[in-house]
Amino acid sequence: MMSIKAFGIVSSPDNSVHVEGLQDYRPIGAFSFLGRFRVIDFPISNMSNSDINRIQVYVQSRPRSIAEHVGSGRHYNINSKRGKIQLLFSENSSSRSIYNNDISAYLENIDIIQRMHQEYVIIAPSYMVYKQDYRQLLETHVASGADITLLYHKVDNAREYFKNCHTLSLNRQKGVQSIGKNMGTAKDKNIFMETYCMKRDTFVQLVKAASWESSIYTLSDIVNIKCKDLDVRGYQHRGYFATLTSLNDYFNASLELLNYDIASDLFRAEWPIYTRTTDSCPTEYFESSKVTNSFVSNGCLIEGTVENSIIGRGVVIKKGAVIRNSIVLAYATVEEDIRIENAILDKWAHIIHAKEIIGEPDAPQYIKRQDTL
Amino acid sequence: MMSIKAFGIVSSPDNSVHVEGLQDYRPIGAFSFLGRFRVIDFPISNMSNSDINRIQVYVQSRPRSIAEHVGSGRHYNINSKRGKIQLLFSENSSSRSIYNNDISAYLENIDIIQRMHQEYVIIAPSYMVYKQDYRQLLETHVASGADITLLYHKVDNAREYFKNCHTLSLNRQKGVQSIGKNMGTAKDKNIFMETYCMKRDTFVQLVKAASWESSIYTLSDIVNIKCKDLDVRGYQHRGYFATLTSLNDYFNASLELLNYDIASDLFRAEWPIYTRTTDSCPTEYFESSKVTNSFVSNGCLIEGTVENSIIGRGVVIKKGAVIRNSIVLAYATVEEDIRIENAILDKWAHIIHAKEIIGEPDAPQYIKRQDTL
Amino acid sequence: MAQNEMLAMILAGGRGSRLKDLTTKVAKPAVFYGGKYRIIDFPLSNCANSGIDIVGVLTQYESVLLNSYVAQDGRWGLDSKDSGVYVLTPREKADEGLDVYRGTADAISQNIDFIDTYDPEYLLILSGDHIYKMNYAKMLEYHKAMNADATIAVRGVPMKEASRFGIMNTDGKGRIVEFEEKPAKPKSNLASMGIYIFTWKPLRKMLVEDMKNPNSNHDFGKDIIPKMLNDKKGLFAYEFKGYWKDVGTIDSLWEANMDLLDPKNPLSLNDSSWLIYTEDVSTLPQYIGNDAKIKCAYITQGVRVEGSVTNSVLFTGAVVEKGAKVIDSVLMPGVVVEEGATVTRALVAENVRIGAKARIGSKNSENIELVAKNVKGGTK
Amino acid sequence: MAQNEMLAMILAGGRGSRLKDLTTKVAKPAVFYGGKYRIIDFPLSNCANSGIDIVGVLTQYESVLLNSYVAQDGRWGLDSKDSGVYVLTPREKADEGLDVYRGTADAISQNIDFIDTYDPEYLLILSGDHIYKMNYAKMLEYHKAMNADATIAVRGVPMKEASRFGIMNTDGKGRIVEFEEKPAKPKSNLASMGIYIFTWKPLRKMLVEDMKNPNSNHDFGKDIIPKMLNDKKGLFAYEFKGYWKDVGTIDSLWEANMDLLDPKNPLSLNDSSWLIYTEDVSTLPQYIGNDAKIKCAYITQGVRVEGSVTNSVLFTGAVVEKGAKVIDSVLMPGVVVEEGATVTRALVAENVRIGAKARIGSKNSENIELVAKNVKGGTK
Repeated sequence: MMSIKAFGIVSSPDNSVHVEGLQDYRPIGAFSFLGRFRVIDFPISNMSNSDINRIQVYVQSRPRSIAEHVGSGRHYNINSKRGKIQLLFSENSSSRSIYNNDISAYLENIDIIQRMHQEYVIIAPSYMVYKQDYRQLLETHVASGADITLLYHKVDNAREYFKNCHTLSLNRQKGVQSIGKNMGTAKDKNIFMETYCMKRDTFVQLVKAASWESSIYTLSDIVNIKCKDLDVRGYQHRGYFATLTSLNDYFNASLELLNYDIASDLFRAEWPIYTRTTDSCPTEYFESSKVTNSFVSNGCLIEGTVENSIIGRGVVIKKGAVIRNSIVLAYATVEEDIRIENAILDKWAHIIHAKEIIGEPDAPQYIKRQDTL
Repeated sequence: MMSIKAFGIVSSPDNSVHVEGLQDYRPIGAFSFLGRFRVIDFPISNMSNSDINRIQVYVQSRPRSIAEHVGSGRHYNINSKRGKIQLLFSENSSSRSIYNNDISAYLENIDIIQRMHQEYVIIAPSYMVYKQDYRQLLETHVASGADITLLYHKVDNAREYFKNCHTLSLNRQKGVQSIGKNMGTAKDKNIFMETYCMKRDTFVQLVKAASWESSIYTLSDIVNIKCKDLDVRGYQHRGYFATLTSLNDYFNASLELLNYDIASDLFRAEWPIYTRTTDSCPTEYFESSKVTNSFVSNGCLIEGTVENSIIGRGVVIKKGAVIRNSIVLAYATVEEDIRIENAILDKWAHIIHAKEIIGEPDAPQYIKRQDTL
Repeated sequence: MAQNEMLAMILAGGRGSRLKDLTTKVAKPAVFYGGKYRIIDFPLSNCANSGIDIVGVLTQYESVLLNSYVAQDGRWGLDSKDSGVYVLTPREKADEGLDVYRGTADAISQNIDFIDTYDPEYLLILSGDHIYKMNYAKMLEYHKAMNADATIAVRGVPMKEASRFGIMNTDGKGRIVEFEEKPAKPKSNLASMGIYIFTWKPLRKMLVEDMKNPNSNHDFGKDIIPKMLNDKKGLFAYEFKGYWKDVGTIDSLWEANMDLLDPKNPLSLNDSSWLIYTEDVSTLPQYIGNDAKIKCAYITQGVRVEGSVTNSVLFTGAVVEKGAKVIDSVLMPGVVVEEGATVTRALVAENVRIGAKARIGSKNSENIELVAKNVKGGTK
Repeated sequence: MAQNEMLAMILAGGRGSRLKDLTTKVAKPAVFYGGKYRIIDFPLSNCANSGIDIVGVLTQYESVLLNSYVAQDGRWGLDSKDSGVYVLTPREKADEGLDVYRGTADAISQNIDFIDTYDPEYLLILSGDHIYKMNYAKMLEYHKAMNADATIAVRGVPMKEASRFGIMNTDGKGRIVEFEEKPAKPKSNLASMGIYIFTWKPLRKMLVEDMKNPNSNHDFGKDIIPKMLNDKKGLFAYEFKGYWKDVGTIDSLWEANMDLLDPKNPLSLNDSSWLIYTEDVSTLPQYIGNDAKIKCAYITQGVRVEGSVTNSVLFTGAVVEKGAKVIDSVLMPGVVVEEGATVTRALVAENVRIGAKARIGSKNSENIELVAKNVKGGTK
């Protein structure tokens, strides 16, 4: 991979975000996605495919799963000498306080940021899924002469969705006038994808400025304030885009990909999404299996019925069991004749006694990790 | 490497230990040792050389340096599929409370411990330096029929040294009667090396028992209590042994190795101490250099005088500068004509204006990371 | 430091010509098996799982793909500091001409300098084209316990078939007293698996002598083992009881794949304590479409099934389009079965496209059909 | 995905016979240089630092060590998912005999199938035995900007020495109009460095034709480049201005090592933005003893100096005992200079032991002494 003049930062969500259930066990970046991936595979693969070979991943609480999954980063196809994926921790990691935000994490590691050789930085969130060539973003940024370029996605369903997200107000020249919160007041919005491109020096100045102004300011707060003084522009993203900042968002974003056309647009041979392999063997389907419209990972044993669902690695679905509109995470077992609908079964869940687990399409039932029901 | 029936745990010191200065920036396991190593290289290399290929490393505060240094563990010669070095974090990592001890870290990760395939566990501290073949320890443990075997070192200077350490009271059959604290009351003591060998199941029971009895109990506390009920034995270690639980201990343990015979006994070709390479080039000595009785790492530029010292990677010592009885950590620079004695210069320290930095042999002067003096 | 106690050398130079078009471009050890593997993944994963760090792979013939494949030693975790998989091809020395390997023993002899670099105590010799799971560390323990010069892995074959194999006759305590290649009247049913552990120093001496012997075939089975027996060396048989298959023909390759559909299949690739490692791919998980029907199948990631699949094994990236039927077949990576086509009792080679409505194979065929070229669409 | 935009092929088959005993056991690219490196670390590290992921290393002759060395691709970070260093030796194909590489172009031609696997747009051809730091990504940018068919790296040599080189005559705008091998009357001082970027598709076509040409030497310099000039293809010269050395003789290898003692040495191995990677070793740091005297030296980890070292380069594990003197010399890995011995203007080969009180070399010798065998102790 040829290297470009930017390093990458994969950011953590601030403490206002909490995904019920799932996030009790791991940060959003470590959520399983579409069975064989983890959410953080998307920002890192985007960076790797964009020739970014120095990447900082900021982790807050419960870093084990991210640390293990990212490892040395070789599976992301980054030269292990010239490049590096570095995990950066913030010391306040476990505290839920409002002071524990992205700016405080960057400040704690500001020496390391300042020592980076690259002139530019691309910051992308660990809690959104999309495909983007950051070389194009950087080229556009440099050519435009802007101080900061922000990635956004135009949506027409902001009334119902993207509730936790920031929005951009743009002028005709794509200048960003302000960053606000999506209050669900209008259907058409430019959702801010929490993705930034700027010079490293500008970034360092912003971090320092934010911390001087207020210790609860986040990066988007300070950029919002600087919109008046700096040339801040928007860059429109097209294609699949999902934010995973609530259990519903996660559920919908996953099941949306059961439309194979959408999925195969997100996963293209020339833009591989890398992940860590678990060396599981192929999945075995038995005499009695009935599977339709589903993504199934390797290592499963399937005797029952699966419809419109996403099945993680090493899942066992016994005879007569029916899984519908559900997400089953790795190593869960569903015993005979059990019916599961609109549910999310976390890793190692074992469903034996509960005859039925039924959620609503807009309120999926969540089953805890290692729960035996 | 053939694998043995034990997995390894590299433990963190409890919060009663604090090494002035150095530990503000990294845990003891990440301390630089003898220029090119980090302390944690010793327990991990001991395990790797003993055919232990599944290793859990417990990290508390400031995990970045350990996470980066250990990485995927390939440099420790462990098969990257069959084996694994796993970093385990404890959520209370940043808190200095007495509740934040080894037992609470093991409890938080008890599922992972229980899922290990191996029948035995070897627990070794990340804050001591020694060489030990754990295969011999395990064989002796299994052959003796003991429930727990503890590694100890016989010393005759316990009045002055090993102040923070535990001691073992042994009977004639090497049975451990109790574990105590070294109060400096006698010169001959069996210093407990915080290294345990036992069945995984015994370990899990001890962890659970400790947490039931008292939330401030440590592993050594519970083993001390169980000495009555269980067959706990000592196994004597011979050779170089250092505890790094104070700045003085660190200073003395390092300089002791300037005796080349002691150093070459610790570093033997058939028992390699692995570390992460930094790809620095050889060290350049100039016309005016005078270097004696010192260990020098790669990547240095030496124009001045170095005596009885340990010089880390990429250190610059300018003309006329004199370094004596000191430890200079990586990337520090000592400008012309400066005199440094009995000091520890932390990483990236830059000595320009201070003409002299002089400590005492039993109270070395510590210069902070990145300090410009 | 036990790491170089035993070095493994995998003989991977076989042409595998009975596998026909499957081996015109790749050597037999690189042939696909089991939905996501290549055959050589088995000995390599066995080495990794047995704690062997250094593996030499001896190749010749059309092996550019095999060489590149095994060179990526991270696939089997053999990429840590002192580990590695090394491709060893016949080579030209400063004072000799360039040569091919003349026999199995010659392949080792030509690489004595490579082996010497690691100075092992024991040498494990394996074949690159067998499918099985075996812990070589246990075999080494046996070798040491018997104080053997050589230990040969054997397995029991049906007595009536024994005359097709190299048979080891033992003294009842494991010691081999006689070796008969394809005996007309076999005295035992213990067939050699072509897996040897030798104590290296004495073997090295024998190999050096054998190289100079103009009457030798330079082969372990024909020369080295008989000579060792003759010299009254300690040769021991180590009996292996698990699943083992040498897939020499299209039919046996197909059969070995079908074995995986048996829920009681003893190869149990699902066993997390002895995983078989292979190339990692960046694909979607398998997608099973709206109208798909799957009964008894072994399917891996990256496959897309919109049609019907029965009793079949589907490799990475295979596609079964709407209305297509795949029965009792093996689809290798990237095979596309277009709409309405039917594939029965066939083994379809990598990246082959079966045109819409084409019909391949038949339910009652005697042999399995190998489809190595694209098939045009049918009319029916 | 830019990763296979450009593939690198390193020609590493040279015997390097002028390096005498240093190359009887190892190929020239594996020769040690600079205290801890081997020569081939330079092109390989340049590739890694230039963002090239796939490197083929073409070896022949005595290359078991070289092959094993480069196969450990993690040394240069070339071990991530789609990266790799692949050893390519001459090989036997199903339908042909086994052959050596007949010339530089033939070495590439014989591996067209390997290159095709990665389908690159550009091919970078390097030599395995040059010492220099160069960003090939910048050379590729130039190649693209010029819309070239081939770009050849050149460096200015003193005009009076130009007749010893392959000289490129350009039109003043970088376009090569003429290539003269060792011209009696050179028209320019731009010497070819043997570093080429070719646009792959047209080169591939030329190579296929060249293979069939019985009158060709199958060499880039003798056949391919002249033919391209003849065909009026776009050939451009890319001028390189940094440190560059082809260490063909013992004297020049010694000299290149001595260059590192110059504080202004332009190779600057200390530059963290362009590190040269090499084998990692598990040793102590360098230990400088109580009575040691060191003036102007380049010393690496694992060295122990108890005596005196002046103007010298010491490799991993070298030992200079008490009272021993090492002056203007290069001690390769594992060399031991025993008590009281003196080594002057010498290059001591790997693991050689210089006995106590022995005297090697002299201050005023015309040539550097190569010491390739143990030297017995002296009496004086």
